[in-house]
Order: sequence, then structure tokens, then C-alpha cells
Amino acid sequence: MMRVERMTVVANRSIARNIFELTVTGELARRVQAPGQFVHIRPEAAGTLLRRPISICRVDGDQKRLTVVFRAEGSGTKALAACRVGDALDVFGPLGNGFPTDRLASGAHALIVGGGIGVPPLYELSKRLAARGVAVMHVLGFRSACDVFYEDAFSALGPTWIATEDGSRGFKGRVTDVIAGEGLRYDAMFACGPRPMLQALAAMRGDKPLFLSLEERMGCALGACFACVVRVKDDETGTAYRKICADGPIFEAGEVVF
Amino acid sequence: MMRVERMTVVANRSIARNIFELTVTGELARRVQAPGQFVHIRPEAAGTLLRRPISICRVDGDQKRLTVVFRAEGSGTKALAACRVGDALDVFGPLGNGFPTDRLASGAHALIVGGGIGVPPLYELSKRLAARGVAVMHVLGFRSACDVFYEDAFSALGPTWIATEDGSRGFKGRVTDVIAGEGLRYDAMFACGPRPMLQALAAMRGDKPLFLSLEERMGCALGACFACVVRVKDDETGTAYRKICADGPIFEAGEVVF
Amino acid sequence: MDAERLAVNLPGLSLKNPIMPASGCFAFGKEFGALYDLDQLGAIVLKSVTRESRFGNPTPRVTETASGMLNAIGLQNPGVDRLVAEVLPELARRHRAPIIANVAGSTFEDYVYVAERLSASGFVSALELNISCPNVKAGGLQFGTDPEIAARLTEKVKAVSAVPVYVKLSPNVTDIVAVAKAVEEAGADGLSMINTLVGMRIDVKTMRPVLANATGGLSGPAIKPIAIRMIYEVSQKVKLPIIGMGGIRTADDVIEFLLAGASAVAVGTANFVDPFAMPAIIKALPEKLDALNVRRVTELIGRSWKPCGTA
Amino acid sequence: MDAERLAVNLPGLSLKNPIMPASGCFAFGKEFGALYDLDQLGAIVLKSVTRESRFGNPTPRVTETASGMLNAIGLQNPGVDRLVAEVLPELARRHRAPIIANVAGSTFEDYVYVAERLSASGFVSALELNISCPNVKAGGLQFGTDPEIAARLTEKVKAVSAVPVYVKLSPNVTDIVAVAKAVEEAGADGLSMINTLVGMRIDVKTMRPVLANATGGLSGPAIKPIAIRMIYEVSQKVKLPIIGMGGIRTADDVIEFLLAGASAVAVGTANFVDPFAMPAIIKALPEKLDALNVRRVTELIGRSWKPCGTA
Ligand SMILES: Cc1cc2nc3c(=O)[nH]c(=O)nc-3n(C[C@H](O)[C@H](O)[C@H](O)COP(=O)(O)OP(=O)(O)OC[C@H]3O[C@@H](n4cnc5c(N)ncnc54)[C@H](O)[C@@H]3O)c2cc1C
Ligand SMILES: Cc1cc2nc3c(=O)[nH]c(=O)nc-3n(C[C@H](O)[C@H](O)[C@H](O)COP(=O)(O)OP(=O)(O)OC[C@H]3O[C@@H](n4cnc5c(N)ncnc54)[C@H](O)[C@@H]3O)c2cc1C
Ligand SMILES: Cc1cc2nc3c(=O)[nH]c(=O)nc-3n(C[C@H](O)[C@H](O)[C@H](O)COP(=O)(O)O)c2cc1C
Ligand SMILES: Cc1cc2nc3c(=O)[nH]c(=O)nc-3n(C[C@H](O)[C@H](O)[C@H](O)COP(=O)(O)O)c2cc1C
Ligand code: FES
Ligand code: FES
Repeated sequence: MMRVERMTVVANRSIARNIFELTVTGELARRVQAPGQFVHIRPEAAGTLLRRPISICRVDGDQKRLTVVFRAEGSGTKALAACRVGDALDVFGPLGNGFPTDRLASGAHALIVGGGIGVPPLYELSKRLAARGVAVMHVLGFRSACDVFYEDAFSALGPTWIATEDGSRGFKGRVTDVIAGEGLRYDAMFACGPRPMLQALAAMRGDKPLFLSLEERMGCALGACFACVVRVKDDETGTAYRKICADGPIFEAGEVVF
Repeated sequence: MMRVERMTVVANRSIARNIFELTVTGELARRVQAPGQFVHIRPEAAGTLLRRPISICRVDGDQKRLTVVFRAEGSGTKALAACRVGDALDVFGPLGNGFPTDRLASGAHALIVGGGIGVPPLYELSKRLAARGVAVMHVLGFRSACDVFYEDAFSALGPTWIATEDGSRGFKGRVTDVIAGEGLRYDAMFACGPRPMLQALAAMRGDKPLFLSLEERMGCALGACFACVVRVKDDETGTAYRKICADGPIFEAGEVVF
Repeated sequence: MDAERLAVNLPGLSLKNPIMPASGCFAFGKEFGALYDLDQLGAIVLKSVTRESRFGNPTPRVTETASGMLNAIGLQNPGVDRLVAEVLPELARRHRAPIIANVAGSTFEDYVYVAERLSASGFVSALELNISCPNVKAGGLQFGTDPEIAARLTEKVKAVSAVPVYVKLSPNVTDIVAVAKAVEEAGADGLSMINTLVGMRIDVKTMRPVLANATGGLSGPAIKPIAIRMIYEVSQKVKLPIIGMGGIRTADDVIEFLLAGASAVAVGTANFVDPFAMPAIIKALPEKLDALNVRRVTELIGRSWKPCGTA
Repeated sequence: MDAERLAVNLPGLSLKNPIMPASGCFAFGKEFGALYDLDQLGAIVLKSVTRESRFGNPTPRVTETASGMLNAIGLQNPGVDRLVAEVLPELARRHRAPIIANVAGSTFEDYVYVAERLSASGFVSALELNISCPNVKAGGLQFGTDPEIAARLTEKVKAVSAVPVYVKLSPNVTDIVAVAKAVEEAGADGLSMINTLVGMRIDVKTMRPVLANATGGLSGPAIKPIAIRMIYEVSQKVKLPIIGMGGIRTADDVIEFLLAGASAVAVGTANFVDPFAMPAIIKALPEKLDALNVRRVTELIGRSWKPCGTA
């Protein structure tokens, strides 16, 4: 069950340009059920009102630790970037459904595709798939070499291709170029990143299942405010919807309009 | 001249119940001209909008240090109470006119009267008067023994009477009881504290000059918003005023209506 | 005695404490019901419901502002028929706290249809008439800005409703007292105030409004001073009980609203900041009353303007 | 070219940049003039002046709210005659930035008298007509809430004023576009918007309003979304240039106001938070324009609603 907890910061460091890896500890970490779930963090120091949704990047239930990776962009994430070890952080979670990890049998091939700040939730996913014996491959896209993070971590789990827009690291181009160019074959695809990337992946997936993580501005992150809805595919009523916070953030391509 | 400066906290400690003594360092400290001037501090951590006016309690221009003593009451002063050594503090000042120290000749007797959180600005005043050879006496009123602060500091400068409302330290009663009871004689009186105390002192001063420090809710603390006005005594126009922030906070009794 | 300390009795509503959610910030109760027992609350207030099922506005639908937020949900809801058939029976089965349903629409007929269905359902203790939603093209706000139209609507709804009707006023008006008086005369049983103020935020980078709907409703602590002022004014001019709302986060805020003239309060945006905000407020209230030497919350109602000594 | 980058030309006002103080937050210039060179500013805007000298309301006159403040100064000022005789000559001698005088009153005659005196003084480049002060019993707000009265007042003032007249609108209205259109037709040369929203705060301990005047005007970041929305709406419906204000603190805020439809902006409450707020904003603007690939501030005006490609 989700809870609100003052978790304690045990580590916070910059791991790429404006990208921070923040680890907190607390009971809440034990409650995480699936990769792709997220937490709703209140960056009190920023004096902002609303919480900020951030995906869980890795979790260690035994150690009661949970790690998020985020880009310091606006006031909220900048305040998170400034957190020091020992600080208390007001965290609500875990929230959302998470990626299914039981849809692939041991030995099957999973293609995991991340774009920019969409990469973090895929790490816990890949770890859990790998632990189940699934063969994981990763294609991770970034803008430029200095934006790349977690390359080694993913490489330790399975083959990993990096693509950058300017070619300053790995392949020059997009993740879809890599997938096509390398002729990668897979039984299911898992993706998180900007919508155009997700749309391109959906277009190229053929008949393979694709699980993707969506983002939207959120109020409650609990399903109570209707801020974060997406339309359902082929909905004849015109009013069908899913809430990204509660029904998602993970959907199977084909389920919702994005 | 006044300035806005990010000063650095060099000390912050509790010296009585909810009373804190905070010392900051910076160029601004050199600018302080007279005891009774104040600073306008922005308690950023509180997320409050407006600054908080706090009197300067002592100042060391050479060391560029300035000390304030305040009661942690609302969100702003509570945030100040939580400041740690090394923190930066956004300070605007020095502001206001300050007590006159040149109205008494060496050897003259000054009676310095403070009530509660009105005591702090009197410390620098007493030091400066004493340095000019004025004989200083202090009568300081507090609610209870645990609210008393700076007794030793004042005692080091001249005779000091403490009064508490409940009699748990020094005299039981009010500062005016002490002054009357002890038959204290003086050439001028200087006072800071709650308005009823100031009114009582004004009533008993006879023909002796009384300089007092007034408080009011402030916006700008600069004279530009007209938040902090007081009426002028015997004003026939009905529209005469003084601004506490810029014309005060120190006035001679008889000048303004309070 | 102690159990009664927080109790407030309003038309149709026997509240064990004056705290309830603000419409639209609590959906239809299920989500927060998974976090805590809703029977702790004075009442359960449902999101606005319309005659037909609605999807609402495109996203983004919310954005943050200084001490506030803008929303342009656009009255997304399953329609009153599904609400009555599917949502209310389950809710009423699970909870004993009184349920207040919030009614919205684009025409008089819509409002009347929805109110009649809800009243007849037997599941709700009162209706809240949303004549102040700033986020829909047709209806909503217009009904709340013209005293005469507001009165006519109130009358029509009263005529079909067996349960008391609370009219939810818009702050986006020159003279909120005039609207309050008009609906009082038209037979309203109470007022809810305030709904959101119409606001907007522009993204400096894209140079376009952040919300897909361009404008949205401003809520949260930023609007509290406006809510307090309006309740202070209206409560002195009408006899109707007021459910106050707008930026409430703490037990002190609740007391401020009661002092201004509200008889109960609703908490909206604060639920997003702290999902346990309402239970926390309810828990903190008795201690606050002790500190103020107040025996019952009802003693606080309107005390900021009542002559000293009266209660 | 670069010097012209921030320049904006409005009726009667050749502004070297679009930043000026908001009336009432800058007295008559002297205090901030002791902190920095006022000629850095686009213009100098004076506190409201009335026919007679006024003391204003009792204290407390200000209090803080979430991301905002309430004030009830009550138009304290020395009266127009002393302003013209003693204050303006000195101010005009010291500074070259255009001076905008703000006119207030309780009757049509008052406004006309003050406007005529100021216009005839030769010291001011434009008048700002305060028909929206919420803090005085007579006059003030009423003039700003009824489009017809606002128009009549504008006409009368225009008739005696040789300098352009900017009418300062109240946000405490149901339909601000109606007021804007009315004063446009009546001959206004520009609009200032917005003045403060009427608000209130109650002290939980004393159980009474914090301000001696009970209600006050809400300003600061809390009201920015409302200001932006109103400017966005009005600028699409009238041709008059708008001086925008309400919660501006940063260069990004300034850009947001321009995008909404303002041609210049005024900074009020932020001067209390940071006395050097205006010079800091002016300094930061060019870099912000660079980041947005904008050559001149004038390109930003109304761009949030103008079709792409037009400027
Ligand atoms: C389910 C989910 C998971 C996410 N996971 C991550 C992650 O792992 N790492 C990461 O860096 N970012 C993640 N994001 C995006 C992250 O929420 C935003 O970057 C963050 O809210 C920006 O806050 P800010 O104060 O820095 O920016 P500001 O622009 O100052 O924020 C203003 C308001 O807009 C909202 N907002 C701004 N950008 C976004 C956005 N992209 N999505 C949702 N709300 C936004 C903020 O929450 C806030 O309410 C996730 C978003 C969602 C919905
Ligand atoms: C010239 C001057 C000198 C002062 N010197 C001292 C001092 O040396 N030590 C000390 O403890 N206090 C002093 N005060 C009072 C001090 O300013 C207030 O205690 C403080 O502003 C309270 O802020 P808060 O956030 O804790 O309280 P809150 O009640 O949360 O403040 C809310 C608002 O009210 C204002 N406010 C509240 N109380 C006062 C007050 N008494 N006077 C003015 N504004 C107030 C705050 O500034 C703020 O804007 C002085 C006040 C003035 C005017
Ligand atoms: C996301 C959101 C959705 C809302 N939806 C409704 C609604 O459907 N019907 C309604 O009457 N008010 C609605 N409101 C207004 C609230 O009920 C309340 O009047 C307002 O938000 C002020 O209270 P607050 O500041 O505590 O949020 C909504 C407010 C928010 C923030
Ligand atoms: C202390 C104070 C005094 C004000 N006095 C006046 C005034 O005399 N005349 C006037 O037209 N507006 C007055 N205003 C309103 C401001 O000019 C401005 O419209 C409003 O504060 C919104 O801007 P801000 O949020 O930047 O402060 C005053 C505002 C404040 C805070
Ligand atoms: S964020 Fe509130 S429903 Fe999803
Ligand atoms: S606080 Fe602004 S004039 Fe004194």
C-alpha cells in the first residue's frame, strides 16, 4: 500500500549534465511492487505547492532504499538536486501500476528502449526481467555525450546500444535508427521517453507487445483529480479514459491514444 | 548607506525560552550608524514573501559582525531560529534612525528600560552611552524567569534591575514599579517594549526626555509604502505623520501619538 | 460532550466535524478511501456530475502557480445515470458519512434532471449546485455571475429536490453578496464558497498558455484571503449556513474560515499536497480549540464580526 | 539597435525599457532614489494623489498571506497642491525618466481637479486613473466596477488632461472586458491592470481581522495568474496598450505579461521583497531575450494569442 513518509536522503550526486541520482531510505521502499511505479515527492525547500512525480529507478526492499534519477529543470527538481545527505524528504508512494514482468518466459528476448530522462524506470525493469531469465537488450537515446548515464549499469545486464542526436557518443541518430539498423529482434518491447519516440516505436513494433510509460501533469497522483487522463483507443463513446497516475503510467500500446 | 547583502551566519543559539541570538557577518555591519537601527531579513527557508524587521542588538564594525536577538514566534522567526552556521541570510539594512547618544554629557545618568523582546536594541545603546561616560542603569521586564536574557551583559555596563510578572526572578511586577519603588533618578530615559509599557513610562517621565522605539507591521521598511505611519502629537491638520521605518523607529516622547 | 465538540448541524447534514473534501478534489471517494477511513470526515463531497457523461478538456489540465494551482479539468464525469447506478450504491454501502453530490450542467433542464435523479436516488444527504465552474464553454460560470439567473436555477432545482440544496458561488463577480442574497431568496438551504478564480499561466519557452484550455481555475492558499473576505461579507448579509473553502491546509485555516462566518469547510487542493491532510486537520482541531479556550467549534462561527460576547 | 532593444513607445511615454514601479509601492520616488539611479527605469509612477491631503487608514495596514500581501493604506498622500508645489519640481529636476502621476478621488469633481492640476503642472508625461482602490470608503472601487461610471469619469478626465490617460482597472469585477471597452470608447489612451483583489486575513488568536480596516488589497505572486488571464482577455478585445502588473518578481514574469498582451509592466510588492528588484529585472532581460531568440521586447507583446508568425 502507498503511504506518505519522511524518508531520509542517503545519497545524492550528479551523474550527467543536470542529471541527479538520489537515494532515500524508509519503510516506503518495501512497498514497491513493480518497476515503473513512481513516487510523488514534495520539494519543500523550493516552496512549491504541488508534489513532483518521479519514477523509481531502483529499489532495495531489504535495505529499505529507493533511488530516483531526475533532471534538475524547474524549481522543484532543482530543490531536489540540492538535497543533502541526512535531509528528510516528504515522499508519497509507491504509485501507479508498473511494468508487467511476467509476460515473458525465461529465455525470451526483451527490447528495452529509453529516451533521455525516460531511462531511469527501465533500470529496475531490466534487472527484474534479467533475474527471471529474460534476455534483455537496451537501446538508450540521449541528446549528447554529456547527457548519458547508467550505460555501465545497463551493460552489466545485457547488450546496450547508446544513441546520441549529435553522434558524440555511440550511434548518431535516434533509438529507432539503432533498432532498425541493427535489426534487433525481440519478443516484447518496453519503453519510456518522449511521446514522439514512443509513437515511432509503436509504429515499428509490428505484432509484438509494447509496454510504454506515459507522463502527464499531475495533481493528486492518486486518481482523484482527473488531471492526467488519456483517451482510450477506438473508443466509440467518446468519453472513455485512463488515468495515467492510477491506471498507468504503464500502458500497452494499442490501449490508449498518445 | 543601506544595502542588501547575503550575510553569513556565524552563530545562532537559544538564550532563553524561544529567544535566539543570531550573529551574521558581512559588509553591512560596517554601515550601522546608531543603536536602535534595524535590519529587514528575508527568512527564505520559511517560503514567506515579506521580510521581517529585527533590531540590531550589537554590532562590531571591525569584525563586520552584527547580532540580533529575537523571539521565534511565527513562520519567519522560526525559520531564522533554524539557521545553521554557514548559512547565507538575505539582509537589508541598516534601517531607521536609531537612538541619539549625544544628548547626554559624560557623567549624566541614563535610565534604560526594556520589556521582553524590546530589550535587544538597548544593549548596543547602553554600550555606546557607557563608552561616552554616561552612567547607565537598566530596568528590564520579562514575563517569567525563563524568559530573561542578557542580564549579565547589561550588569557589566551598569546597575541592572530585573522584573518579572510572576516574580520568579528579580522584582515581582512591572518595570514602572521598579523605577518608582527604587526611586531611580535620571537625566534621560531610553525605552523599547510593548506599547502599554511605553505609555506608562511616558506618563511618569516628568520633564525628562524619553526616547522610545516603536514597532509596526511593515512592507518596505524604507519609507515607500506608508504601512507604518504614526500620527504626530497635537497635529491640527489631521494628516501629519511619521513613518516608523524611516523617521523612526526611535521617537522622542511627545513627538508622536502611540 | 467531547464527541460533540466538533459537531455541526446544517440543513440535511449532521456533521460529526466540519471537515469535508471540496468537490472535484476527491473524485467519488474511492481513491482516498484506500488511504484512510472516510467516515472520519464530516461528509463526503462528490465531483461535479452532469446529465451526460463527459470527457472534459484536453491535457495539460493542471499547472502550478505561486501558492496555488490552476485546473481545467472540464467536468469530466460518468454522467448522473451511471453515478446513481454504479458509483453511489457502492459508496453508500461502504460509508456512513453523509454524501453531498455536486450538480453541474449547461442548461436549466440539465441541472434539474441531474438534481432530480440524485435526490430521488436516496443516496445523498444534500446537493451542491455548481454554478461557478470556470472550465467549460457552455453553462457553468454564467449561471453564477448573474444573480437573477442564479436565483432562477436555484428555484427550479429546489422544486425537484427533496434534499437540501447548497449553492456554490463563484468568486469571479463584482458583488458576491448580491448573488448570495438572490439564491437565498430563491430558497437555497446553504451556500458553498468559493469556487476557483479564473487564471492563466503562459509558458515563457513555448510562448503559449500552459493549459490546453488556456485559462483555468485558481485554487490553493493563494486564494484564501479572497475566500475569507467573501465569506466575511456574505455571512453578515445572509442567514444561510456557509460551507467555506479556498486554500485550507491546516486546523488554523479551518478556524479562520469559521471565524469569518463559515459553518463548515471543504478542503481541496491541500489533499494533493498531503493526501492525509483532512485526517490530520481533524486530529489537530481539539488541541487548537483548547489553546483558544473554545469548547465547541460552533462557537467560532462568525466570531470575527459578531460583537464581543455573543456566540 | 541594442539600446533600442528594450524600448517601448506608448502614448505620451517613450520608455527605454518596459519596467516601472507600481503606484503606491514607490511613494514619490525619493526613497528608492536613495538606493539606485531611477533613470534606469522605464518610468517613475507615483503613489495615488487626491485633491485633499489624506492620512489614510489606521494601522496595521499590511499583513502577509501565502505568496502575497494585503494592504489597506487608504490613499495617504499630501494632496495634489503640495505634490505639484513641493514634490514634483524636485523629482523632475533630479530625473529624466518620464513621470506617471496616479489620480484618485471620491467624486467626479475630485478626479477632474486633480487631473487638471497634474496635467497643467508640466511635470508628468501621463496620468494613471485609479478607479480601483479597494481601501477607501467613498469612491475608489465603485468607479471601477461599473463600466458606465468608469467611462463617464474617463471622459471628464480626458477633457481636462493634456497628457495621455491610462485607466487602472479593478480585477474585482465580473467582466473586466466590459470595463476596458467602456473606457476605450470614452477616450482612454491606455490601461493599467490589475489593481489589487479585495481580501482579508483573520488573526486566529485575537479572532479579529488583522488589518484595522478589516479588508485590504491582495497583491504579490499569488495574484499573477489572475492578472495574466485578465490581460490575455482584454488585450484581445481592445486596441489600447496595457501596462501590466500583479505579482511580477522576475524577468520571466515580465516576459509572461508581455506575451499575455501587456506592452509594459509595473512592479509593486516585489520591491519590498528585494529593494533592487527592478534594476535586477532590467539587467536580466536582454539575456532572457537572447535565450528566446527575440530581438526586441515589443515582439513579445500579445504573442501568446497572436497567430504564429505575426508579431
Ligand atoms: C509518472 C511520471 C514519472 C516521471 N519520472 C521522472 C523521472 O524519473 N525523472 C525525471 O527527471 N522526471 C520524471 N518525470 C517528470 C517530472 O515530474 C518533472 O520533470 C518535474 O515535475 C518537473 O518539476 P520542476 O519543479 O522541476 O519543473 P517546473 O516546470 O517548475 O514544474 C512546474 C509544474 O509542472 C509540472 N511538470 C513539469 N514538467 C513535468 C513533466 N514532464 N511531467 C509531469 N509534470 C511536470 C511539475 O510537477 C509542477 O507541477 C516524471 C513524470 C511523471 C508524470
Ligand atoms: C523596527 C522593528 C524592530 C523589531 N525588532 C525585533 C527584535 O529585535 N526582536 C524580535 O524578536 N522582534 C522584533 N520585532 C518584531 C518582529 O518584526 C516580529 O516578531 C516578526 O516580524 C514576526 O515574524 P514571524 O514570521 O515570526 O511572525 P508572523 O506572525 O508569521 O508574521 C506575519 C507578518 O506579520 C509581521 N509581524 C508580526 N509581528 C510583528 C511585529 N511585532 N512587528 C512588526 N511586524 C510583525 C511579520 O513581519 C510578517 O509580515 C521588531 C519589529 C519592528 C517593526
Ligand atoms: C482539480 C480540481 C477540480 C475541481 N473540480 C470541481 C468540480 O468538479 N466542481 C466544483 O464545484 N468545484 C471543483 N473544484 C473547486 C473546488 O471544489 C474548490 O472550490 C476550490 O478548489 C477551492 O478550494 P481549495 O483551494 O481548497 O482547492 C475543483 C478544484 C480543483 C483544484
Ligand atoms: C502597499 C501598496 C500600496 C498601493 N497603493 C496604490 C495606490 O496608491 N494607487 C494604486 O493605483 N495602486 C496601489 N497599489 C496597487 C499596485 O499599484 C498594484 O496594482 C498591485 O499591488 C499589483 O501589483 P504587485 O503584485 O506587483 O504589487 C498598492 C499596492 C500596494 C502593495
Ligand atoms: S493526477 Fe489526479 S487523477 Fe491522475
Ligand atoms: S514600511 Fe513602508 S513606509 Fe514604513
